[in-house]
Amino acid sequence: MAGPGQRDLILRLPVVGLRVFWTPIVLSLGMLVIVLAVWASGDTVLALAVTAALIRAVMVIGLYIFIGNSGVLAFGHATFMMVGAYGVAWLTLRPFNKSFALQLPEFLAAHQYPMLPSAIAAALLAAIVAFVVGIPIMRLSGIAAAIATLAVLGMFKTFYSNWSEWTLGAATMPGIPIYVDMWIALAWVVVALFAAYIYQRSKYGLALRASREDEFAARAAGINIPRQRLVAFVLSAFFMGIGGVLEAHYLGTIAVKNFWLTITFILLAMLIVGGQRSLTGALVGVVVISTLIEILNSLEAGMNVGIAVLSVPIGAQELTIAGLMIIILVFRPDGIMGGREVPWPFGKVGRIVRDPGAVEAEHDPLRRGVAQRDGAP
Amino acid sequence: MMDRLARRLIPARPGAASLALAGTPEDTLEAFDVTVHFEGLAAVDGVSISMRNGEVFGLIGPNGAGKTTLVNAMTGFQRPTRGRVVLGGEDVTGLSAHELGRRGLARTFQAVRLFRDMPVIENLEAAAVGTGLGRREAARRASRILAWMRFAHRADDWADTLPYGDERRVGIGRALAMAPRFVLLDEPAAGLSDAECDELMGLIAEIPHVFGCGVLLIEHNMRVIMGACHRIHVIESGRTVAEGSPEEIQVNPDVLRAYLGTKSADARG
Amino acid sequence: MTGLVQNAIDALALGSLYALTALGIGLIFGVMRLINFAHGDLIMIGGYALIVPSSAAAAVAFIGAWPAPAMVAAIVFIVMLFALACERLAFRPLRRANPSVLLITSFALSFFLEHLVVMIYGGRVKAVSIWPELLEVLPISGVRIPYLQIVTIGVTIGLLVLLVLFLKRTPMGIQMRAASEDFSTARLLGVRANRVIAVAFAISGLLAAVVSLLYVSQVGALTYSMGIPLVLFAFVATVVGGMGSLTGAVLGGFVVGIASVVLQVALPVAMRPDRDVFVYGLILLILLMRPSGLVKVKSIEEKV
Amino acid sequence: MLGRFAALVALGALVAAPLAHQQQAKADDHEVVIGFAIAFSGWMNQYDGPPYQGSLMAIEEFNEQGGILGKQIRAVTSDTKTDTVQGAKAGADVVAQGAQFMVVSCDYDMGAPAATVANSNNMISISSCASDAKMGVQGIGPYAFTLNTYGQGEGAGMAKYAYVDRGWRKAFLLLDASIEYDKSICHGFLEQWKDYGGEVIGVDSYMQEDASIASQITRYKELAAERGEPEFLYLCSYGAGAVSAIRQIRAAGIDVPIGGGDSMDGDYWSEAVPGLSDHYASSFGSIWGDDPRPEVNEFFDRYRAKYGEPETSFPLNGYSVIQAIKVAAERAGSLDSDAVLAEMNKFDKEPLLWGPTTYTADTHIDLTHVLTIIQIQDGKGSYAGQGGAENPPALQLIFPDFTEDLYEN
Repeated sequence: MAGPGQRDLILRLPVVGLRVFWTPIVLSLGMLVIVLAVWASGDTVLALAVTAALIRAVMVIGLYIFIGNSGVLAFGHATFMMVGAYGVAWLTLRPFNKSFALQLPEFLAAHQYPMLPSAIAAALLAAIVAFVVGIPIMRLSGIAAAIATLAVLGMFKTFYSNWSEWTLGAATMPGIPIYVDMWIALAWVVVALFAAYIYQRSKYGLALRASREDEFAARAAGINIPRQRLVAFVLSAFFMGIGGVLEAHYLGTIAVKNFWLTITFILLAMLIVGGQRSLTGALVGVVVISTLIEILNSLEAGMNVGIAVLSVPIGAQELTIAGLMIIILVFRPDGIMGGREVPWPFGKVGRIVRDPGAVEAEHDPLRRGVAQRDGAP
Repeated sequence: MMDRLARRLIPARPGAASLALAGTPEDTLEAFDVTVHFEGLAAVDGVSISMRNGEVFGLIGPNGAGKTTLVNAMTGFQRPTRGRVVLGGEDVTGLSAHELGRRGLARTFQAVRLFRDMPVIENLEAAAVGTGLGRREAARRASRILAWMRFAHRADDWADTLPYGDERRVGIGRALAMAPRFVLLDEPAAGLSDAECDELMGLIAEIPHVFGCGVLLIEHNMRVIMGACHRIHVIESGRTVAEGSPEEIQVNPDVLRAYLGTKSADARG
Repeated sequence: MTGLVQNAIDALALGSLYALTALGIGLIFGVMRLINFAHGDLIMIGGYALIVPSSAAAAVAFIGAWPAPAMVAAIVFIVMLFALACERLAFRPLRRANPSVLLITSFALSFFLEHLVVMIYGGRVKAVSIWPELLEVLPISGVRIPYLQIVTIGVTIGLLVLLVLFLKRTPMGIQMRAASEDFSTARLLGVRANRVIAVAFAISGLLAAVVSLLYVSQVGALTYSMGIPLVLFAFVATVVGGMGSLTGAVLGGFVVGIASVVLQVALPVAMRPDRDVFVYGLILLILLMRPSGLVKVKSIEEKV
Repeated sequence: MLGRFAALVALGALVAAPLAHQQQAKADDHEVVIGFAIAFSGWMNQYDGPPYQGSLMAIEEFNEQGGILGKQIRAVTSDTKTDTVQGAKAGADVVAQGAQFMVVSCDYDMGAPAATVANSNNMISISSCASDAKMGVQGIGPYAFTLNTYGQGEGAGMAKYAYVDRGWRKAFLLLDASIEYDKSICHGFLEQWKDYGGEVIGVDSYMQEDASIASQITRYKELAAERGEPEFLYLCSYGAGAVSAIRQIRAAGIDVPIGGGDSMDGDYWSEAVPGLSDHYASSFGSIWGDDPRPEVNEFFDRYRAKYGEPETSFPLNGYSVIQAIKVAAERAGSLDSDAVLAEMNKFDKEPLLWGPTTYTADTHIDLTHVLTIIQIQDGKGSYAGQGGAENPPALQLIFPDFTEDLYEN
């Protein structure tokens, strides 16, 4: 490549970057717009609802990193939320609260650690747990893998609900400092979006997606499927851990029973309604279902639409959500996004030329060259 | 000249030297006395083959003769009941498929098995990445191979939108993206038109030179087999019937009886 | 010794409940690769059908007060009806969808049915007593065996025999087995998908109704989520037994049931609350050693 | 296409949603707003509904008498949907609706998120029947109260009734280890029972969702044969798990008196065990007109006229919650949270409808409360006696880890 070509490349770099990261950029901006709108409205209750939805988004993105890329259904990811949530509680509860109920080792019992490092440490703990349980489980495929993760969840849930010294057993652990608002949740959504996207574009993500499409072909291509799944599983667990951490610092209370089947189903439903095979789908699922829930909640409470107060009977929200989910799936079995990301709308602008030589090569007398050599003995 | 071209097409891989991938002329792939039993029945029974780098080696036989089973046994998809598979002097029997892939054994499938929900280029990239390449190197290798196949214009198309013939082409491209020492092609011409077959034949004939590897070709289409292969191995009911040059095979009475006799319709040259 | 016999009967009875539930799930999985989580809610509906729909705290038996044959017939009919309605409204339009979409649909359906029941009946425990005399104890010296356990084990064996006869001897049963093996080929051979699947759902409804009656007569209490633990263990049981194999489902049901009882008895008292750690651990171990379950099914495994 | 459309619709809806929420009223100076962040749907509604009715009765009655400090009481509500995340939102919702006091769910686990919201708004929250001391200073925070005694106290009260009033000496404990409440009442019972010198012939456990407790019954029989028939079986469980256990125990021919916590209040569930007799439970008062306190009987007469037959004694607590706010606010002469809090902290045997109530600056749960014991004979409920913890424990002792010593027998 000569000088002018390089200059050209430098000029094009921002555009290429925009195109490469188009999906997470657009999705982040979308979330930002929502948060800004709610922030401007000054509605504190809605802000709480949006925060909860953004936390769910972090969890669903975490779930997507594994399920979306590997195509293996997993029922056990609530484990990592729970590990993250309790992990961060041990680190960030005030020693006063810890002294009453928990019997923690000195370094935890006597200190309250700063929030961000604690959050990361707790999520890393979740990732470590995922690594350890993942080593044997990632060898399994299909439904056996899904059930194996469910068994892990069953084990951890039972264990945590009897581990009184550290978890207060099945009782709710109160008093966790509350600091997570819309902006902090949004920040983590953006981090999760970029991390998930960078992973999915990386060689690890590529290899895993190949194995999702065809296990045999992927193995033939030298892809070590269990190892690739493990990479995704651990990264996925990290963000599930962050989800649990955020929930703990949002509610101020955590309880083992909240990391069981209900949340598992809700997160899976969001992912699959949105479309499990794309990051965009994962986020769209969260937005659509959360929005529906909010609208129906308002309707149950009686929603004033100017001329009349609309209302539906209490309990109708759950029925409607379930019904709508079935209807969406009937019409879009691949989810709302059908496995596609946000499309790049500017045509060939910023097209990533993978190998400038290759384009030339296509017009090159390359094959003729080969043929000639063949001709010459 | 040829080496230079090969190097241009296949950029040196990091660590390629230590893995000794692609390109040593004395490289061999051998199967000794390979036998595969399915519930007591021998699908492959004591077959031995030996091929070397730079060679297009044909494996033919009627339907159900055990060709694919033999390929499965050689590529780690089926553990042989007996016998050994040796790659470049190293006994690789019983290694898993992905380990063999990393050691330079690539294959295609009868059912093609593309990564359907991925673009064409990523199909190739995934295979390149599977052999340990970084993303950037993989992309470069993939686009060069597509260019060589005259398929670069469809690099960004989704694999599940391709017509059948192109699917097979991408399948071969994917195997080659592993920069293999040996590539095992399982009926690449099945279902292709005559024109497509001719083009395919050309591609296959070039593979050993361009990629510096050996080719094991399973095919029903005699025209492709006879046109592309240097040596041909015939099996029937899991057993070796004959081996030799295309000319020898064409006149071998055992082959005619075993193969042409049962599958004359398919076997027209 | 008597303790041993006692525990063996307890384990068999619990295993029978799991096995019947697992069978209902396994049957549907066989014909349409659907893991029907809503199966547990069919069991729950069978229970609630016994009482007058009302949110009052004190439950009033309605069908539950009928004479046994009429009660059994009515509950079986109602649960079958629900099973068929689920198939027609939710699963039939999704027949070509991939298994995870089907699974999520069944979650949604389960969620729907549970909240429907909460809306109609309220969330409080409902008491209903059917066949209290079944809980009386068989007078054999030393061993304490309620009639209900004998009935549970007997009904399970009876239903298994009937089901095997149905699958092996009747044209519909043979079609169903063909469909389990390979649905697209079966269709080419003239198997009518809609009918086969509908019949499978009807049978799974029948099994759910039977489990419902046996379970309710044991516990005497209804909650909207009562089907979940049953279906969860049955779900695990079908996988441990071998997805797609009915024998496997039954075997898996007994394995899970027996494991629960054995661990409950064998663990030191202080560790008993952690029993499920070991039950799930055992399941994990079985899966790791035999990823395709105790009974391997050819048609489930993919060929190169 | 549909995908993008749906996403747009969703986005639009989210942006539009604030408009729908804009009708947030603020309390004016002539009223007292009490926010109920409780379950109006889901299973918790069955526990939150009756106290809520009691609260409404109190509000109506007090408003007729001139309200609190001359201001009318207005109730605002938000549904927690029996969900913790929704619970926090409901808490914030009633705050946004101008609530000055908050009533939260009748269960520590379910009420904690809303109470946490109230606490971080420096607003007093009262749960009408959470029996966990963490619904207070040491858990949720200084603004959280609960109108119940603690689980251990409940168990200890039952031990007192069984040992002192009835003279039973041999007990068996069956613990449903699925929630902390069960562990607390079993623990409280055990401590008190041992203090008295009672004998515990065995402890066993099961889980709420277990389909069968056959093996536990087998063990009971073995222990009874070994160490003598127990005179009392304390069953620490709740809901369907408890009902199912009682049915199976009675069916196995075990006629021993069975005790339970306030989760077994009422007799609506006895249908599950035909002809059930000798079941005892903790309660806030008898709903059958035979309570020794005439005001309780009179309250339930009014309740009956308004809402029909009561299911449990929980409406008493709902009434008492509003009473507590009224008493404290009028003593403080202000609705200011901190002023009211100071007065509530001074409650000493304060005569509320459910019984004398004591709070201190660091105990926001009544450790001394004497509960009523009710019994079921032949399927019918009636008043049986009283049971309270003899000596309220030091605060730290409410929180110890007690799982281990529970099983040491």
